[in-house]
Formats: sequence, structure tokens, C-alpha cells
Amino acid sequence: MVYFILKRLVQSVFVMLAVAFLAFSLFRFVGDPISQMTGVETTVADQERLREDLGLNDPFVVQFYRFTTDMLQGDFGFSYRTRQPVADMIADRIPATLELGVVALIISLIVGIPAGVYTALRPRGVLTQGILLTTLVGVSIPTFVIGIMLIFIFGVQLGWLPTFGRNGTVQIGGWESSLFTVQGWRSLILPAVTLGVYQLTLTMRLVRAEMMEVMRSDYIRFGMARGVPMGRLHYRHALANTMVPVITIIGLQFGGVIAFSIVTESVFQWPGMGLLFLESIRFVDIPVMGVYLVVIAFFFVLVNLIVDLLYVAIDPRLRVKDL
Amino acid sequence: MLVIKDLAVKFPSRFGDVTAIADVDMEIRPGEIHGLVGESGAGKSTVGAAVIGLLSQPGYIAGGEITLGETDLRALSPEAAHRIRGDRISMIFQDPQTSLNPLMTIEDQLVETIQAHSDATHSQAVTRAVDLLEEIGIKNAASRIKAYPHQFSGGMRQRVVIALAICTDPELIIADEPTTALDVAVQSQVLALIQRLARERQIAFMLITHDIGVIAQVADRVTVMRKGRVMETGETQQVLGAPDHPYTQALMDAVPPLDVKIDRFRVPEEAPIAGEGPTGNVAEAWLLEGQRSEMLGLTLDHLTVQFAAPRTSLFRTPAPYVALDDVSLTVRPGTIMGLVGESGSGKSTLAKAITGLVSPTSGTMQLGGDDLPYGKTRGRRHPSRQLIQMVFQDPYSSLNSRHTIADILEEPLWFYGFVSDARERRRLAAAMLELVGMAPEAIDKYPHQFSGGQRQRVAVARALLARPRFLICDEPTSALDVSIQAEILNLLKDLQSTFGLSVLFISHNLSVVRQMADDTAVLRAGRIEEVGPTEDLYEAPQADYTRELLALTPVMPKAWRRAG
Amino acid sequence: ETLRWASTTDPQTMDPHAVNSAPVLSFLNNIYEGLVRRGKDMSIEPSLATSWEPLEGENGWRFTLREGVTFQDGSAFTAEDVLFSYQRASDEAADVRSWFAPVTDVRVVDEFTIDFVTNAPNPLFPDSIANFMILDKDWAEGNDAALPARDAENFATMNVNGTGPFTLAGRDPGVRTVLVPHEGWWDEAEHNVTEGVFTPIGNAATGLAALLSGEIDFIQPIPLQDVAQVEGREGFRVLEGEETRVIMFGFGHEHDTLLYSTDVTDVNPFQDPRVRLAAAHALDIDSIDRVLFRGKIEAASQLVPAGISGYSEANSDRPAYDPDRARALLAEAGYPDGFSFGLKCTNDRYINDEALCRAAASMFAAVGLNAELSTGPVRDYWPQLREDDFDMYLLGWSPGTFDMEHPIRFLMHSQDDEARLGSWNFGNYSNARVDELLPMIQQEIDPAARQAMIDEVVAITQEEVAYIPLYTQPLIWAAKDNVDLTQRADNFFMLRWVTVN
Amino acid sequence: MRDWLKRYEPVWLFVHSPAAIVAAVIAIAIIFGAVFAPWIAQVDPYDLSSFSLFDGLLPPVWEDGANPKYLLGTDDQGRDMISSILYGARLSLVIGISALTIAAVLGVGLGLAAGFYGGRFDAVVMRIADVQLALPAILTALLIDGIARGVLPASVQQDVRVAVLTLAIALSLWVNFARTARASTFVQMQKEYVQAAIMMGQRPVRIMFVHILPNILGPLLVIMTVDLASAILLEATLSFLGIGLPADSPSLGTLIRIGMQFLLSGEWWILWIPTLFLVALVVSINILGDFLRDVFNPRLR
Ligand SMILES: Nc1ncnc2c1ncn2[C@@H]1O[C@H](COP(=O)(O)OP(=O)(O)OP(=O)(O)O)[C@@H](O)[C@H]1O
Ligand SMILES: Nc1ncnc2c1ncn2[C@@H]1O[C@H](COP(=O)(O)OP(=O)(O)OP(=O)(O)O)[C@@H](O)[C@H]1O
Ligand SMILES: [Mg+2]
Ligand SMILES: [Mg+2]
Repeated sequence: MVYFILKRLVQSVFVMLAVAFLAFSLFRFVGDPISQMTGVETTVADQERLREDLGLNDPFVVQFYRFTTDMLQGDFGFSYRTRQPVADMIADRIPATLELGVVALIISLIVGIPAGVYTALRPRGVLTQGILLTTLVGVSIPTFVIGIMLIFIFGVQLGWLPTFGRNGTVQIGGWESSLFTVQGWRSLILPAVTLGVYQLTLTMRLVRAEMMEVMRSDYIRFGMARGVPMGRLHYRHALANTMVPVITIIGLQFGGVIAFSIVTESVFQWPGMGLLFLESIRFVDIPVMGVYLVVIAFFFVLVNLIVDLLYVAIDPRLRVKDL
Repeated sequence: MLVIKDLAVKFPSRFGDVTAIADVDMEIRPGEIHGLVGESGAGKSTVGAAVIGLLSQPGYIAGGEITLGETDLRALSPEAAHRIRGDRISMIFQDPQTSLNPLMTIEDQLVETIQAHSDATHSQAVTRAVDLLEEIGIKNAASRIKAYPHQFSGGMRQRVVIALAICTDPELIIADEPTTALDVAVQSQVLALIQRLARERQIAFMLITHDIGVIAQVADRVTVMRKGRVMETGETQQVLGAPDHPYTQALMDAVPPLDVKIDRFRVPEEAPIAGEGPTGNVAEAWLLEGQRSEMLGLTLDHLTVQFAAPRTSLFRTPAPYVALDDVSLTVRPGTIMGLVGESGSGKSTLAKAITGLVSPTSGTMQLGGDDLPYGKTRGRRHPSRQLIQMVFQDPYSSLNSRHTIADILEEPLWFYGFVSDARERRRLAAAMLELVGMAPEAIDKYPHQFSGGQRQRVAVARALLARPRFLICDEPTSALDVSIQAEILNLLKDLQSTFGLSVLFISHNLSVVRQMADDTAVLRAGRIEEVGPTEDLYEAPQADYTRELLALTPVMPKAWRRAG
Repeated sequence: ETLRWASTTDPQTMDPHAVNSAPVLSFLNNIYEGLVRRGKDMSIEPSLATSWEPLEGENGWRFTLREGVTFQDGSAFTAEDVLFSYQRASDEAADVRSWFAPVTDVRVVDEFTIDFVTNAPNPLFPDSIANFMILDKDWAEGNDAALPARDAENFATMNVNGTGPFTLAGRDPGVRTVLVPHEGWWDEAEHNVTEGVFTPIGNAATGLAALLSGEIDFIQPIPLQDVAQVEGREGFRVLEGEETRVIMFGFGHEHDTLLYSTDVTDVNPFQDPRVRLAAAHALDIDSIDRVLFRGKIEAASQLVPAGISGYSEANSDRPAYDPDRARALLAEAGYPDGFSFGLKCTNDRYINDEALCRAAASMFAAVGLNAELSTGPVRDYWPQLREDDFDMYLLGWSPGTFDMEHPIRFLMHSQDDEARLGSWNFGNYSNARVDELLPMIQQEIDPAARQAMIDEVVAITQEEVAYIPLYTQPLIWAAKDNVDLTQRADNFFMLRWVTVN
Repeated sequence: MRDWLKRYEPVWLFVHSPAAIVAAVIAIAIIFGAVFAPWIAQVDPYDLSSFSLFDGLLPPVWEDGANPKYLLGTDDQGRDMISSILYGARLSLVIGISALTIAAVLGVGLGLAAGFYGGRFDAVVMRIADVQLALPAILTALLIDGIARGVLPASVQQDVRVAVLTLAIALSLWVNFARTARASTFVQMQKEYVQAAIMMGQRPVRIMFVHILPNILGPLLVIMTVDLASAILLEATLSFLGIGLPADSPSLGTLIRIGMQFLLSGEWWILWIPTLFLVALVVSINILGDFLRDVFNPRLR
């Protein structure tokens, strides 16, 4: 187990380095940070001096080396745009994105799993067909359109929920959370739903497919043959067995959720990392973009690791006796 | 007690209803073990499933009666039927590997079953479960009950399955091939358990199997099915010993005996005889023409194969798993060497080492006096890749289902550079099909359009088209019915003698090996227990293990066999 | 009363000298003050200086400072603070230092008098420093913020201490910034705001939704096409005005060949004024106004809109929409079948910039000028322009000093890196007479003489079609009905003019 | 009759699945319209001189103030909506299909090889896949876009936008194919026909592509349809974030992005008609994908 985790961690470092490298090589093409940092009247000479100061004239390898070594020493640099430490800026935004992502995920699970089970058990029902078609339409509308529609329906027309931002946050330790106030939840719900729609459909379809597969398996038939109550068979036996593939895909998708939160955050002005990242692209704020990507890669790697550990928790066959 | 009358089951399909069984009559009395035999697809499982009400979708009972005691099983509502299941009827499936929920402990599964049918409290249920496990022969049941299925061996798992079936004291248990996945030792224990339960608890068993030996050994009465209909039913002794129905007679003839060697298997129906057709001769001639080289023997010397066990610790390299341990074996040129042993003993590993699919850790292999390099170092163009061919166990997966028979058969011809003309290749492939007893027109079809036996013929044809000198058959008939098995074995025998092939014949079925092999080796946990001429080995086994195997193999009483 | 308002961009820093960008200067004008300030009509009025007059005997200005002004932390405002702020703002680390390019010396005369000495007569100097904000010397030095932050943040990035009407009560960059009134402000408060909460909302539709749902009271700007929607709703109103930004097309005067043409590759037809004029005649500003801008733009004849000082009344005609004349001019210039060329545009910089360019390309095409349109975000637009990578390009210009001299200096004078002139004249339009007139305009004190010179420049550039000025960009704000506010032409939002009813 | 049906089982299934028929009709109609756009559409939205701002913002015919010449109205540039949509669908499909092809070739190739060789090669491929997954599609798009800008001469940059976008989408989709192909290959590797081929000494490339590939096509085909839908949507999203196609050569995604500006302004058709079109296309492709999944599911045969 320890060996396994260590092995994964070592691999993770490589994944992150590779992401950093790729990220870094792309920044040079995003645009020119200097022209974004300076005003109309700044002279060319001043711009050149700034460029030199920031080390932007150094060869790419040197810049990358500096970026990685600094980062390994815990120095994440300063934003070109706000001059604040990048580490602080990102750290400030992590709770917002994570809470959004996790709540979206949870919504997608608590709706998607029962819907998947239902549609699997009644494959020909009218409701099943309805659910399948609705979700299909749901994922066929681009996220940004869905987001804006939700804002106008629930925020403007009905006036039930806030249209933007993240309100009602509470500081808990170093973590700014919106999960502890009604206000916070009201702000969270629309973006989380928007972000969760795709995930929900995916979860539902996956659970449905796996469930239909598992329901045909011998142990379910044997369970029926010995008269185990149906409810127990469906939820205790069948559902648990669908979880391994479902967790894999959901784990993989969580990375996608975090990445796609860029769109959702921008639509809802949700102050998370994605929004910060978009702003950073606009201002060619290279240090922020770099750290953002590495953080994303880190989350991705972390989620993968958690998924692997969850397998072990779910499936006793994977538990290795000797550590 | 269980009475089935005129039962018919249909499966609606995309192309209309298919009648799986019809006019099935059967009666099972309390405490009786009722055998249900027949070839694959005969409808045996369908009868069982219809009785317990678990026909696989979208099958339905089209007519007939099923009554259990006073209850008309067909008249029950789904809820009532579900209540009856477990309570009065239970079922055991073939594969103990897949019959248990891998994510729940044995205890959970037993307790939930007991509680589903009684008011027992949790602790009462646990007590009962433990008692039950003890009763069916699981030692230390109190502690082992906390285990997950994967922590049990196959035999123990099948016992647990039986425990689950009997824990609610049903009147009838339907056992669908309950021992097919087990090796003989475990099989005999499970069969003994079933017999004991029938005697002591008066549980009736419907024992579904295609193994006539098993039926002969344990069944009180037997029903023979074919193509969805009952051919014959009655006392076991009468049906098997003096069959009325010609089909039953033919079936009995195809069962290979363990105790004597017969020349050829009797085939139930007139199967086409190999090599009869005019084009078949072409193929035969072509093969004989390739016989320039003499017969090749194979010598294995101190062969050891180890597999790395998965690494789980940072500091310890785990001890490798020894699949073959110091195996020395000689296949004489032009003879058949039989290799028997229970599942997991390393038989297939041996075949793979010879064919180069796995690399031995040490030892040498020689084919006709030439060293055979280890798998990793054997070049793609090494002559042995042509000289050694293999017929696999599973005809379903050994043929690429996306290639036509022509593609499959022509591949060795061009690959080994025998025939460069495409038309000639096709002609030869068709001829070879005929040689193995199939219509040459079959060449444009796909494998899934054939039955298992036909596919296995194609597999044999493919092996022959490589002009092999050494043929490995890895359980070539274990996926087939007895009757088809007989055909294939006859075919293999004929071909072997015609073309002077040396053969390594792998099987876990001792009866089959006795009929096929000149010499036999017994493998156990990667070690050779005994090797010698087949007749000697079967008549006077030296090793205890061999004796045990022979004793436990279910056989028909000699008297029931018609004179060969 | 609490006022919540939103705009597209967050001020990236609270340091008034670090960045010369509109969002920052606009926001900080609520907190800091300069020696002079602009009134509701953009006119210059006293602020921290009560009066100013030209120096005697040398070039420059003397400012008399207001007495009794205190910073938000309570310390007093004196000439030392002005000197300190000048030094800070003209440091290399400051992005606003170009304002002080003409300044050669600053002298504290006494506690409330300070002299700015310039290298030449500079009548516009007071106008040009309206956004030069004064920091407290002791506060800045005491908090290690004596210079604007360069690559790392410093105290002034996140904290303020100005003399202005409001002070910072909370800041969460990119999320919300809260202002509260500065109790000790020297001027009389016109507003009744007790708390101002600013939120950046990048997405226009979201911002509008926030306004309509009542979560914010005011937003700048809203998309043109939504004006009718907002006006149609009970309880909301739209403020429309003209911004000072003129949108124009520029040419690659300097290139000898077209870069993006598929047919004319040996010459640059845009070097011929007739071709440039043809392009100007091809554009139907009225249709653009009606369809794309819903009647909210004002056609422009020159690089500043009417009303800006120096605007040339004498040259207020722009080339009319006349495709036939355009075709004739092209034929005359030797391109009867037209030619193709590359047109570069931004797509996130000006209002409807992309749609404008598409419409323009379509209009050009109608007379045979086949534009290969390429649009992109502004983040890599300026570098492309600086590298001369265009045949024709879109540019919007807002005169920072609200005087015609500004665009002449940046856009019409030939490129001259030494003298820092023509630095945004990407196509390097060059005319000796214009170059000659610029320093004279800069130094001329007499308004009439100065205007005559400006008129001459405008006439020349119109004659030569140096640029095609298109229109003045509209300024569209939306607010709840109960909010009274003043829309200033520089798009600055001043909290001190807001009353919430 | 029966034999015929059995042989053409998918056809039979298809004929008996109303959803699949409707989906196919919609998809084919859209594809037909897209392919023949130059002949069907009354204006060429790429030809700037073929439309005029003068006709801008006209509503569909059933609304007041419409011009019957423009059935579904015009956009803010005066472009006929139908024509733009047909051309847009054409571009979206071109991008989607080419991205998918690239992704499939790359992903299936790598996945097959990873499954076939296993061990270290497999580990490397899967780590590369991880890196790819950790890079959001928008970043991949920026990267490719940036490199193209850096490498290609300015004059062709606008022309390669489509290629750039295609490549970016392809890169963010290949992992799906690689993972599926790899997993299916692992299963096939256990099959005896593969063992037989290896034993014969056939070349690995032949084993992978001639023997294994046809057997894993089923699941791959399903991914194809699902990913075609996501490719089209991804293109729309990238457009929204400003890294998509220029507005004068619009894809469906770009049309929606432009239409977003008119969400509230009353000119609903500029947004909703292309959106409806996109949804119809994506939903019908997905339904066809589900249908294929059923056809290929051996359990249902
Ligand atoms: N789910 C199903 N759908 C369609 N037909 C079926 C289904 N299950 C069984 N059948 C048909 O019923 C017939 C009997 O099948 P059944 O499984 O009962 O045979 P069996 O005797 O148990 O064979 P085996 O020894 O292979 O288990 C087969 O020919 C098959 O075609
Ligand atoms: N690639 C491998 N890696 C690790 N262990 C293996 C591998 N292949 C086989 N083994 C192990 O080697 C042992 C022998 O396997 P083998 O397949 O040779 O048995 P067998 O006698 O053919 O059994 P069966 O009758 O079930 O086919 C088994 O315990 C198996 O788990
Ligand atoms: Mg069966
Ligand atoms: Mg084996």
C-alpha cells in the first residue's frame, strides 16, 4: 500500500513537471505581458526595461528552470497584473473552485445515481425515456448558454437566487467557505447545477449501463434464487458493484469539472481559480497561469490517487494483506 | 412433489419467438436426486430457470404446468413467487466464482438470506450460519465467516453457495452444473455433500449436468433432454444401463471410458469421415508432401517457469510464483504425450513455454535435437514457429471473429511462404476444410456462424495448414459436448497417425487422455508427479496423487456400457 | 445609503502610480486626489491646488495648495507630499511617468506652494496631470511603499491613504472592493453614499442580469443592444453619452508592399491617398450606426470628438458614404478591380469591435476592396501592430489630456523613439509640416493661434486621409431609477456625485 | 426472409427503433444541408459582398417586420440565418469529424500499442494521457494556437485557424480513445486468437491492426459518436472563451457565441435558432450512438 502510494506520487511529480513544461512553453504565445502591464503612454524604452527586469528576454529554458526551481522552493512568484504573490492569489481562490466542483459533483451523484438505477430497472418506462431524452438535451446545450438561461430564469424572472458572485462566506481556519450559510448556498446552487449537468448525465448513463450489466450477473440471479429482498438486491448488491467503474470515470471527470469551471465561473462571476485564470490570460499574467496549471495538475493527480484508494475501500479483493 | 407437465418456454427474439423447450414432463420426489442430462443447448438450464421463475429476459413460459406440492408455481404473483424462492426452492449455479457477491462477506450474505425468510435476529442468524457452515464441512466457521468470497478456494466457495441455498431449508434445490468448474477432488466432495443433504434433510435436487459420470454416480433418477425435448426419463440404472431411446444410446457410446482403452470413439450420428471428399485428398497430399523432415520429438529438461508476483512493498521483492518446477519430459517422435493435472497445475504454462509465449527461468527445451530458444529470444522467423502448432481449448476465442474462415485458414499459407498464389491458397484452404470434415463452402463464412465443434475443426485445420511436426492440444475438447468431443478426438487421432505428428495432449479429463495418449504425465502444482506409458500408468499408478485422481473421477459402472 | 456597482474590470492595484490604466485611475479617483480635478463637464477645476499660474521667467507652473486638507489617516497635506508624489510617479518603476516627461524640476516654494518647471512652455500641463494623485509622504515611506511595486506587491498595492472623498474599507481583489466616506474630506459632500461596493463582472449578460435582479444598483457599461430592454423595464434607466474615444482605421503607410494581399503583391496601394479616400467613401456610417450601434454613435471627422479642446470646427466634415466615388477613385489610382488586403481588428477591446470590422469588410468588399479580416484579443494585438504586421488596422483613441494635441503627438507625428513621439502611429504616417507644427502647438499659449495650427494639422491629415476616423464610441451606463449619478465623458465613475433616493 | 434479416441485423434493429430513425433523419438532413450548403444557401456568408448591413436584424418571417426573403431572419450583419447556419454546421462538422479522426487515429494507435506491449510502454503512454487530461482543452487550444502563431507566417494564420482548432480538440479527445482501445486490447490479448498470432511470429503491427482492431471497433464506434457531439460542443465553448473561429467564418459555436449578445435585446432568433440546430444535431448524434451501443452489445444480441 505504502509502496503503491509512493509509486503514484513519484509518477505524479513527473506529470506535474510535464504539465508545467507544456504550460510554460505555451505562455510565450499567449501574448505579450508587457503591453498589458503598461499604459498607452509608456515609452518603448520603459517597456523594454520592464521586459528585461522580469527576465522575459531570457531564453525559454532559463525561464522554465527559474520557474520550476523557484516553485520547488515554495516561491510561486508575483502576478504581473496585481503584483501580489501568486501563491496567495491562488490559495484565496481554491476554496471557491473546490466547493463549486465538489457540490456540482455531489449534485450530479445524488441525482445521477438514483436516476441511473431507476432507468436501469425500468428500461422501457415512459419516465425512463423522458429522463434519458431530457438529460441528452441538457448536455447538448453549451454550458454557457445553460448558465445564462438559469441566471435569467431563477435570478431575474423569479428572483429566487442571486445572479452572480459568491456571497455569505464564512472564514473557517484559512478556508473561506460558503457552505455554512443560507446565503452561501443560494449563491452556490446555480453555478453548481450548471457545472453539474454534464457530470450528472454522465453519471446517470454510466450507472445505468453498469447496473443493467450487473443485474444480469450470476450473483444477482443467485440472490434472487434464494429470495433476498429485491430492494436489498438492487441497492446493497447491484449498486455497490457498479461503483468501481463509476468511480473511475467520475474521478477522471473531476479533473474535467475543475477545468470546465472556467466557463461556469466566468458566467457566474464566481471568484474561483478558473475566473482568475481567464483574467490572467487576458492580461498575459504568466506566473498566475503557470501556477494555476500546476495546481490543476496536482488536483488531477490527487483525485486519481484518491480514486485508487477508494477502489481498495470498496473492493475487498484489492486489499493486500501485507502492507 | 415437483411435477412438471407439458412445459414449454419461448424466447421472443428480434426474429420471432424461439421455442427453447416444449412438452417437458418431469417429476421429482422429496429426497431424490434427479439428474438432467443432455448436450449443450438442450434446454436443461431453461427447465431449471422456469421452475424457479428466473427465466432470463425475455423468456416466458408458453404453456404447461409446474406444481410444487400443492402450489401452482405458474399462478403466483411476482411477489409471491419471490417469497417462494429461497423459502421452498433454491438454486445453485455452475460457477462459485461468480455466484457470490464479491463485495460482501460470507456472513452478510448468509445472514441476509436467513433473515429474508425468518424472523431470526441478527445474532440468531449468525449462529445458524456458523452451524450450517460447520455442517457442510468448513472448519473454523466462526472465524472464516467474516471472510470475503475471494478469500475462499473454489471448493469452499461452492460449499458456501450450497450453504446459501440450504440455509432456509428449501424443499427443492436446482443445481445447475454445480461441479463443472471444480476439479475432481473437490467435485467428489461436493457431490458427496449433495447426496448427504438429500438423504439427511430430504431435500430434492434437480441436478443439471452434461457429465454422464456424475449422474451415474449420484442420481436416483435421470431425464435425458435433447433440443428442448425429453428423450427419456426413469431410474438412473435403467436409463443409462439399458437405454431405450436411440439418442441416449448414442450419448452413452460417446462417453470415453476411464478403465479401458478403446480404438475409436463411437460417434452418435454418422459424422462425415475425415478425408473422404475428393478435395480433402488434395489437402492430404499437400500435407504429406511437406513431410520431408522426419518426426520430431520434444525434450524438456529441468524446465522451471516463474512469474513475478505483484510488488507490494518498497523494501521486499516478493518471492516469485513458481508455475513450473523442474519439469523434465520427453515426447517421443510420432507419439501422443498426455498431460493431466488439475486446474492451475501449470499445464497451459508448459504449453506456452514450448510455444514461446512465456520465457522459462531455467532449463532447456529441445525440438528434434535442436535447442528451442526461450520465448524472449526466439526470433519471429524461427523454424519452430512453424513446426510447433497449437489447438486451443476455447474454439470461441481462438478464431478471430472478425475474419472469415478463408482469412483464418489462408494466413499460415502465405505467412510461412508455402503458397504464393492467392487462388491456390484458397483452394487448399477449402480442401483442408473438407479434410477436417466440413463443407468447403463454409470458407466464406464467419466463425460465429458455426457450432463449437465445427469451429474446433477449423482450428485444427488452421494448425495443419502450417505443416506442423509437433502439435500441442490444450484441452481441445473441454468446451464441447461429449458427442462432439468424440468426433474431434477421432479426427485428431486420425490426423496424428496419418501425418506422423508428435502431439502434446493436455486435458484434465483422465478418461479422454487414456483414449488418446501413448504416454501420460501427471502434473501437480508445477511438478511432474508421474510419467510413463499410458496403459501402465492407468493400470498401476505409482504416485498417490495419480491414484487419487483415478479414484475420484466419476465413472459409469462398467456393466452399463454396451460392448465396445 | 449603500451603492453597489459593477464594471467589467477590477482595478488591478490600489497604487495610483503603478499602472496607467483606466480601471485603476477611474477607481482611485474616488480615493486619491490630484492638484486639479475634472468637473462633470470634464473641465479642469481646483482640487488640492486652489490656483495655478505660469512661472515667471521660466517655463512651468506654480501651484498654490489648499490648506487644511488631511489624509485619510489624519496627517496633514503639504507641498512635501506633492514633491514626494511627483518623485514617486516619475520613477522608473511608475507607469505614469510619461506625464512628467516635460518636467525638468519640481521645487517646493513653501509649505503650500510648489513649482513645476518644464523644458518648454506647456500650456496644457495642468490639464495633463488631472490623474496625478497625491500620496502622503510619511505614510508611504513608513510603510515601505516609497516606490510603486515593481514585481512584488507592497503596502500601497492593497492599502490607501488619500485625501479624497472615500477610503477603502475592504478589498478582495477581483471579487469586491468596499469604499466608505472619508469623514475629514475638505470638500462638501454632494453624495449620500455611506458605503460603496464595487464588483467586477466580466460577462456582459451576467452583469445585466445582476442589475435587473436588483443585486447591483449601477453598471458600466451595458451592451448597446440591451438598452431597449433595460429602458423598457420599470425601475431602471439608461445613461447614454459620448465617450471621448474615436474609433478609426489606420493604414500601413510605411510598407512598400501589402502583406496580406493575394493579388497586389508588388506595391502598397494604401500609399496612394486616393485609395485611402476610396476606403473612407466606402463606409456607410449611418447603417453601422443604425444596425450595429442602434443609433447611439456620432460620426467622427477627426481624431477627437466635438467638444474636446482643439477640436477643429473648420474641418468637421467626414467623407460621405459614396461607393461610386470610391470605385472611381480606385480606378483612378489604377485598381479598377480593386485588390485584397489584410485588415486587423480586436474583438474584445472596443464596443462591437468585431461586428464593426465585419460590417466594414463587407462594405469595402462592395467597392472591390477585399479585406482579409483577422480579429483577435487585444492581448496580442499591440505586439502585432508594433511589428507592423498589418495592411489596415482598427484603433480607438481617447485623448488622455482631452486635447487635440494628444492624438497629434501619439498618432500623427512621425515615429520618433528618441523624442517619444508618434509612439502609437503604427503605420508611421509622416508629414513634415505636421511634425513641425506639433511642438509649436504644444508651446503656444494663445488659444486662437494654437487652434489655427491645429486646424492646419487636421486639414492636412484629412486631405491625406492619414486615418479614417469613424465615430465616437458611445458611453452606456445603466442604473436603477433611484440612483442619481453623473456620467463623465472619460467613462470615470465618481461616487461623490451619486445620490441614492 | 429471416435469414436476410439475420444477416442485416443492424438494419432490422434500425427499422424497429423509431428514436434511431428520427435521429438519423435529423442528422442526415443536417449533414446533407451542410454538405450542399453552397448550393442550398441563398447567400454565401463568407462572401462579404453578398450581404449587406442594410438587411441587418430582420426577424424570421412569422414575426412582424420580416422580409420574406430571409425565412429565419438575419443577424446583425445582414447575413441570412439559414445560410449562416448551414455553412456553420458545415464548418462544425468538418472540425468535429476531422478532430475526431485525428483523435481516433492517435488514440487508437497508442491505446492498441499500450495494450499490446504493456509494461513500460503502457505506463509511459498512460502518463502522457494523464498530462493531457490535466491540461484543460482550452489550454491545449491556446497552446496550439500560440505555436501556430509563433511558427507560421502571418499571412496564413487566419487560414489555419480551423486546423488549429481541430488539432486542439483532437488533442483533448484522443485520451478517450486511447484508454478504451487499451482496455479492450487487454481483453483481446487474453483471447487465444491473439496468442495464436503471436505464436506464429506475426508482426506486432499486423496483430494489432489486422487481428485486434476489428474486434475492438464496437466500443470505439460508440465513443466516436459521443465524442463527435462533444467535439462540436467543445468548439462552441472555445468560441465562447474567445479562442474559437473568427466571426466572419462562423461555425455553429461561433454563431451561438455571437448570438449570446442578443440574448436580451429582442432579436432572439440570432441566438436560439443556431442553438436549436446545434442541440438537434448533437442529440441526434448521441441517440445514434446509443443505438450503435445496443447493436454492438453482445449481450443484447
Ligand atoms: N436469454 C435467452 N434468449 C434467447 N434464447 C435463449 C435464452 N436462453 C436460452 N435460450 C435458448 O434456449 C435453449 C436452451 O438453452 P439452455 O441454456 O437451457 O441450454 P442448456 O441445456 O442449459 O445448455 P448448456 O449445457 O450449454 O448450459 C438454447 O437453444 C437457447 O437458444
Ligand atoms: N502470466 C502469468 N502471471 C502470473 N501467474 C500466472 C501467469 N500465467 C499463469 N499463472 C499462474 O500459473 C499457474 C498455472 O497456470 P496454468 O494456466 O498453466 O494452469 P493450467 O494447469 O493450464 O490450469 P487450467 O486447467 O485451469 O487451464 C496458475 O496458478 C496461474 O495463476
Ligand atoms: Mg445450461
Ligand atoms: Mg489451462
